[in-house]
Amino acid sequence: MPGPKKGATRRTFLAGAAVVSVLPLGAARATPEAMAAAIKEVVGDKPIREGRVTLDIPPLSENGNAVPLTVSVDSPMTEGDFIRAIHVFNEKNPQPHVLDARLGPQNGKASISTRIKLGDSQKIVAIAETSKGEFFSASADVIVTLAACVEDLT
Amino acid sequence: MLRASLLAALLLMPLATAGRAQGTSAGTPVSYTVVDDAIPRPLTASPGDASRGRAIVANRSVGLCLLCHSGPIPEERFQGTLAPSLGGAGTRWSVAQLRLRIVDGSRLNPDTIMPPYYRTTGLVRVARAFEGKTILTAEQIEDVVAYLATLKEQ
Amino acid sequence: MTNVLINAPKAAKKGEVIELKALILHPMESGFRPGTNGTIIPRNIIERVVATWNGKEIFRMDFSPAIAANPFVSFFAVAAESGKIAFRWTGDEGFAVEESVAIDVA
Amino acid sequence: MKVSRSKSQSPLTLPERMRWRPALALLPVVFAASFAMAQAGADKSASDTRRSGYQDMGAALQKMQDDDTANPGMLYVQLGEQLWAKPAGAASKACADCHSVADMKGVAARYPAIPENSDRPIDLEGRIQLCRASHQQAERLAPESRDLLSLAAFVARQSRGLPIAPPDDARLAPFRSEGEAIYRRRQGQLNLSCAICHDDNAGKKLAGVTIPQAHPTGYPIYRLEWQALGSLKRRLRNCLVGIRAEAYPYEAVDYVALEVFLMGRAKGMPFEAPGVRP
Repeated sequence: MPGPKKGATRRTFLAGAAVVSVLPLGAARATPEAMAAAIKEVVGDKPIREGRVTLDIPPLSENGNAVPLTVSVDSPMTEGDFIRAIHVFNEKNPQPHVLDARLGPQNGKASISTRIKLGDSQKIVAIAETSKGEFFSASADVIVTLAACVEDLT
Repeated sequence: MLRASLLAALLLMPLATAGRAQGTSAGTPVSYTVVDDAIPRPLTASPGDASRGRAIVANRSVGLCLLCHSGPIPEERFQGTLAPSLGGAGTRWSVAQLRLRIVDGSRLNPDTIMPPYYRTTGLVRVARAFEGKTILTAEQIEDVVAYLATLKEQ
Repeated sequence: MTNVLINAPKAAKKGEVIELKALILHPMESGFRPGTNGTIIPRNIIERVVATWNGKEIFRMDFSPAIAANPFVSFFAVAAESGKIAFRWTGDEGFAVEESVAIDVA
Repeated sequence: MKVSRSKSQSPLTLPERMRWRPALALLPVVFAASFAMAQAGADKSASDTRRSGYQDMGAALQKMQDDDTANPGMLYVQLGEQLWAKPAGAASKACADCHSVADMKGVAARYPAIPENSDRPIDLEGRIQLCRASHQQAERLAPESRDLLSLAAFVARQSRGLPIAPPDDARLAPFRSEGEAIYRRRQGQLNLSCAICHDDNAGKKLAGVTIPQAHPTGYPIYRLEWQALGSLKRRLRNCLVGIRAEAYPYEAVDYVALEVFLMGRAKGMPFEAPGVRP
């Protein structure tokens, strides 16, 4: 994460981990408010517009341990007009900022895929930052099926 | 008809007596008497609590009920379809009938998939952690019965 | 042992937009999960993957503990020149793995 | 290629790793047959109502299994390919010194089987252990260890798309019967049998989860719940734990009997390993 945001975001990740080691698990849950704060950390006071971003994630996941997701952004990806970053946020995981991908005109197409963990059904938000410093977003509600039987820990 | 039921009850009595002989420590079943297709007398001196019962039914690792049944517990999103809805259970069955169906449904139907919630005998290869323990305690059974009795709507 | 699978075309036309995919074996232990003894398993995650084309960065992604175990990532790149596409993953406990594939661009 | 780790765990020297790169690069090409092709080629009549767990998964997970560049099980197949060629044990022999990879085609689809000079069936992992003991003079690999699962996954991968074909061996019959008896026996504090869920109630929802018919078509599988590859034994143990039954130890013959029964029950269904399951 280049620029001044790097340290801040990194601290967010680490702070979450530190909290959990001293508090019961439930205390470290991200919340819609925590997600809003994490988004603000990336976006600042700039407006976030709907559109241009497509968030492809299955509406129902059979297991939250690996939920495939693809974020694509409508952009010519030229030197003068490209997508600089794609961020993904969630409401209920312990940390709201899931990933931060850095792109440029060399990518030709602003689309990334990965797999994320979701502890519960929740809202996912993808935000793209353009080379002009504008922000666009898309969101999706994901239902995560709870396992019927749990793994043997012994 | 009545005679047949009474006979069945009498035949089952020795089992109940055997249960009592095992003692009264936590998890060891107290004795009970089956009359017709029901257990008329509560397993505990104090009456069950319907709100505690609801929590037990809703809990996937305590009551386990919603793994197989659905029920009027809207906050639990994933409910089973293996067994009838719990909605209307309090209309379909009396408190005494509900009690036997939870305590040991196999006394009414040997092929039932309903686990025997208050039986420790005649089981095969029970995991060490659960050996000699009932799925629910007498108090929990009374709580669940009290809750199910309130479910009058289909 | 190679714990990485990179999928990229062997050859591409100049200017073509190609998809690059990578999988790496890693537990991505979140630091939020209790182990068998009830205490929290320490965090051990990959924090970042950086992809380069002939040494020049073309993509990077910072991970949080919410990235799934055995992380998968895919993205696109414009085929500019023949050479080497390299991926470098770095993370907790000094984790650093680099793997590359060759590509012919004509 | 460069591998640096503070806690280094790479037993291979650099030249060894380099040597196997070309073979690895070929992996996706060699094993390109998709599951869709396997389905089409399988010998299944219209009246056959058997379903693989694959068919009960959503499109996203089916895609994860079908795409070798996205299926996390392929990471283990790759490790298995490296182990396959690596000398092991006092005999310093590699699997590859005795077997060609092509010889492994169809092998996983017919195990468990009774090896030579024996009267008891062993499963694929057992066969690998037997080879290690008798031919490589190598120590046993721990159950569910990454090396054992990776070797099994590499061998199993060679049978992808082939119909499950248990050996026509009359000596297996008593083991199949024993496996079926276990399958139908009520067990555990919940007093349930495998058959109650997977025969009588397959397709219904246990909580939010569709109960599969329990055909072992894709083992070893990458199970998202495990976040790792695991064997059929581990999956059977999960079910036993679920019904609060005492799980058999990994070495128990009961598992092999169950596997003989289950593979017989899935006869003719296409083999999918490494499968992806929730």
